[in-house]
Amino acid sequence: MGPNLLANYGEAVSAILFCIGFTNLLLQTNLIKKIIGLNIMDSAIYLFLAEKGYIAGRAAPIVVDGVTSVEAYINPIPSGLVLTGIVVSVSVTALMLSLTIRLYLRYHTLDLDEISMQLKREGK
Amino acid sequence: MSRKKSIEEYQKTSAFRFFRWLSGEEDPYIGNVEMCPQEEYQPDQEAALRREKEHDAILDKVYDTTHNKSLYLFHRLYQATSVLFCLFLIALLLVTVSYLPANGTVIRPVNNEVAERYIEKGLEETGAVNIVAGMILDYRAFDTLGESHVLFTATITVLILLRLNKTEKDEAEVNDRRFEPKNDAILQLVATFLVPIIIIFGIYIILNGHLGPGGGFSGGAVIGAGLVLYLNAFGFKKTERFFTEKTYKWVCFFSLSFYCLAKSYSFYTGANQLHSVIPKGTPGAILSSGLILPLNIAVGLVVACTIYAFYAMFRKGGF
Amino acid sequence: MTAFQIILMGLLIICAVSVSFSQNLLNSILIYMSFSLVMSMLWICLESPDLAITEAAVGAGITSVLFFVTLKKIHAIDASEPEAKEETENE
Amino acid sequence: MDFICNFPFFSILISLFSGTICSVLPAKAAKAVNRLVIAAVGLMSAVLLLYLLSTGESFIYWMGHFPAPWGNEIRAGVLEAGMALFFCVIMYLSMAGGAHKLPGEVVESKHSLYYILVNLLLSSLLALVYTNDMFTAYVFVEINTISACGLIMIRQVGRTIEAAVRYMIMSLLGSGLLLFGLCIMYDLTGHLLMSNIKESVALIMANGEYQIPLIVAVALMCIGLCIKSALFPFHSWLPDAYGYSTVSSAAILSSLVSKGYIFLLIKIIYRVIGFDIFNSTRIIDVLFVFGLMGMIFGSLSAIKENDIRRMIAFSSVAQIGYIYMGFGMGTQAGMVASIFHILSHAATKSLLFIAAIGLTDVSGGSRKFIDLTGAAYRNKWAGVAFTAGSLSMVGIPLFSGFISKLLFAQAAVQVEGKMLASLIVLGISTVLNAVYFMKTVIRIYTSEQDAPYRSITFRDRKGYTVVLVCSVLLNVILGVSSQPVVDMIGQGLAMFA
Repeated sequence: MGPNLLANYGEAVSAILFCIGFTNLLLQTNLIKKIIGLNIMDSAIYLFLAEKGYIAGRAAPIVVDGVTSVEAYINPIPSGLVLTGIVVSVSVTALMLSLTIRLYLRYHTLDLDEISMQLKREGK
Repeated sequence: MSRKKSIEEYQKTSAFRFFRWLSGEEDPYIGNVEMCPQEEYQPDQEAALRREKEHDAILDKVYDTTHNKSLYLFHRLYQATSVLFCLFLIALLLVTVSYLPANGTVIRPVNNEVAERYIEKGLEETGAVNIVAGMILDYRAFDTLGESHVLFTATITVLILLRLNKTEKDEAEVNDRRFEPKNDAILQLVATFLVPIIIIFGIYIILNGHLGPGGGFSGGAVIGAGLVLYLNAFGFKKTERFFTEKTYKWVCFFSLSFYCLAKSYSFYTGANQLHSVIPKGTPGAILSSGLILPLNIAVGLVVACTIYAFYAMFRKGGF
Repeated sequence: MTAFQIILMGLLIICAVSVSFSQNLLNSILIYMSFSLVMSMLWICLESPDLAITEAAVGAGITSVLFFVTLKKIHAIDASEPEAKEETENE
Repeated sequence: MDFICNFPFFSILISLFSGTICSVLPAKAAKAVNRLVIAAVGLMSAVLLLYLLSTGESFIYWMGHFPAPWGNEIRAGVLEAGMALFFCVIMYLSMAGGAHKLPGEVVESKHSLYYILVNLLLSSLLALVYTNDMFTAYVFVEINTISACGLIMIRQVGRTIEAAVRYMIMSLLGSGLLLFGLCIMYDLTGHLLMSNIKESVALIMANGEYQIPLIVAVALMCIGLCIKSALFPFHSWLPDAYGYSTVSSAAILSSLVSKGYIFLLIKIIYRVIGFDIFNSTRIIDVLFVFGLMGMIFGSLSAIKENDIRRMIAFSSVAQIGYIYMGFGMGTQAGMVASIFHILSHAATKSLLFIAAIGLTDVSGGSRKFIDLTGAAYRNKWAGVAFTAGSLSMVGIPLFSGFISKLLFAQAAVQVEGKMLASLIVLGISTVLNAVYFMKTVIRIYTSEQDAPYRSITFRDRKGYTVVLVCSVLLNVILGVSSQPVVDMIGQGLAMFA
């Protein structure tokens, strides 16, 4: 174990959340829960990034009264990356949900194992 | 009796009516508001039974340990390895985190010359008061261009999956509204007040993107949410007057083309060391920071339309 | 402020775990919605108002609405006759 | 700066923009735009390649007004330009080869959407090839994933939708890991541009501080990209996705999409971490072992398969195993062999998919082997092309597959510890390849008098035949005059450093 586990509690939480999401995505049989797991996983990564940008005692990166010294603001880069990432995860969620509707229309179940059994039974 | 009013008089006061309504004796809206009775959701018994039977049969096959031992073993093995893998991942990530540079402090690799320049020169070089907006739409604009195309690609795939043709669409619409009231008076009243406020708030977020928190994407999402509320309150008939597939197509096309062309111009001039003719304006004014405001508007339009399109597509496979 | 952040992070973990173990799909979606709200509060604490606005509008708003519609669609499919909707495979 | 230096930027932008344009065009026009864009991008890449070969050095192109650590940039070298050219050629051939099947497979009203997705896929591949920024790479990886998913499920039968769901789940796991690795990398170095990260990584390795998180970050990125490119234990989505989607989709997916991720991995190895640092980690051993397992198990699954397209799909798993085995050797020669195999596999797999559709067409649309008996007599060109592709896959001289196997063997001989294992598995895998491909070839050339589909005659399609001939020629060219290509790869890898 390294020295900074307690100082990095935010990152530790995001690591745990990431793994919870990952486990959900792997293990849940229900497709909708898989998608929620995916969203949790993405949020965890964004939390990790946002923690990286945070510096205690500094303000949000919006210039106030023309002060442009480095000491006044937190790091803006992670915020920008997370903004991009959120859009990506919304798009992916919408796509997955529409796939879910289609799949349910066809097989009347949300369980992927069950669907593969149905496919095997149909033979083709 | 110490009461000043008689019982008949008391019964006319609003306090009496309120308490009666509170105790559930009378609905104060009866006679005042037209309501559609809600139909109970009744699943088709026969179909449900049949499905259940099939389901059971399949489940038997899947989880039948006596006849299908290998499959059962495979499932167990899969689950066990997944759990182990996830525990391993947690441990690995926690160890990693414990070796990372300490959080919240100033001396970290992250706080290097890159962030420094964004903060110190950002206002001067991009003209945006919101440094994040300046960063994503000017310094690192290629990412953002890609991001808006991710959204576009996702819309195309949703269109492929859920778009229906005309007759199917009508049928889907009938099915869609079968289990809910057509004109819910409360919802409509609330929507009349809320929708303009939400949409104005969204427009504010978009236009203010370079001056404060917000920007094209969040503002567009707020407007989209307002449109979805409007659609839910008043139905597709009303929204189709101003928003059809054609509107969506052209709005998306023009916004994305504008985005692409504007950014191409700025990339081209940047790479070839040409002088860009776009003025930066006075920082802090609404018309400032070069391309950021128009780009925010374009992104906002795309996002608002896309969110509405997603919702309409999910509801009835078209709009 | 640190204590508040830690409480919020604890809430996040509780939400994430209870999503995984909740039996009812609707409940999971609602818990996910609250997860997003907590997340947006956390981002206010981390001085990223841009993210907070976006997460509140998107995570708690749009994504949840899409989840709800999906759930509703699935119940609607259940209610209608399966034969009427049976697709034909063109193989 | 010469005007030609704008070409990488132009090719990315044109293909992105054409996606937007196609959304308002009717299907016919969209098809024309699509072909035109692929041809134009291919032409530009060819000119760029010649230019780069003449100047002999790579260049950096700013995306915006700001220099290296602040702005975003793309980078072009010989290897990038060559890959872009090759991707365009394969994509054009795949689109042309599957065009006649498209009306039967996709609903009329969704044709223009198909072309939009192909354009966006092309742009994302080009961006992955040219980019010099990790986060841009992540964004375009997502475009690549989503449009590939669209290409899988545009033919809406139950199988493809199920395959698309599986594909998405695996891909999203991969992207999550990739993004997490990227974030740790950003935390350790404070940069997102590849060149700057590399400098910081060298510093970190020299200082000894933060070494553990660095290795973990690299491992996470590698696993993410391996999952996305269907390395052996993560290949469960692959057979259905390749086996049931439209012909063009299958050809594009197998020969381009997974190769895009692999090329990104090569870029990460060379441009982000540094080849020597990467080779000093244990990661290459893991890649090596999984590559070997993929070669064996992919071929075994292909032998068991009774459906020609699924058989070709499983063969892809084996071939991707070859590529990762080359990475795992940890030498320059192994890397060159892997990159050559990327080219040869892409050329061969698209040819096989397109030829297989010609064979199944004359067998009543059935894909079972028993129905394919004698199909090569009914459709001569497809039979010849399929045979050529099979010979190339098995590794017969004159074809490209032979050269890549030769390169792998040469590379293996130079590596002490891994020589025996790789040579043995290479031999076994070649035999297994021969078993299932020769079985198919013999089957399609068996003339059976009472075959059920004997009466079906092949309607001559000029375009289809031309595509087949071009693909075979491409294969033979790669196989006969391989030395210039190998030299070019070596030169490109030297430019990476």
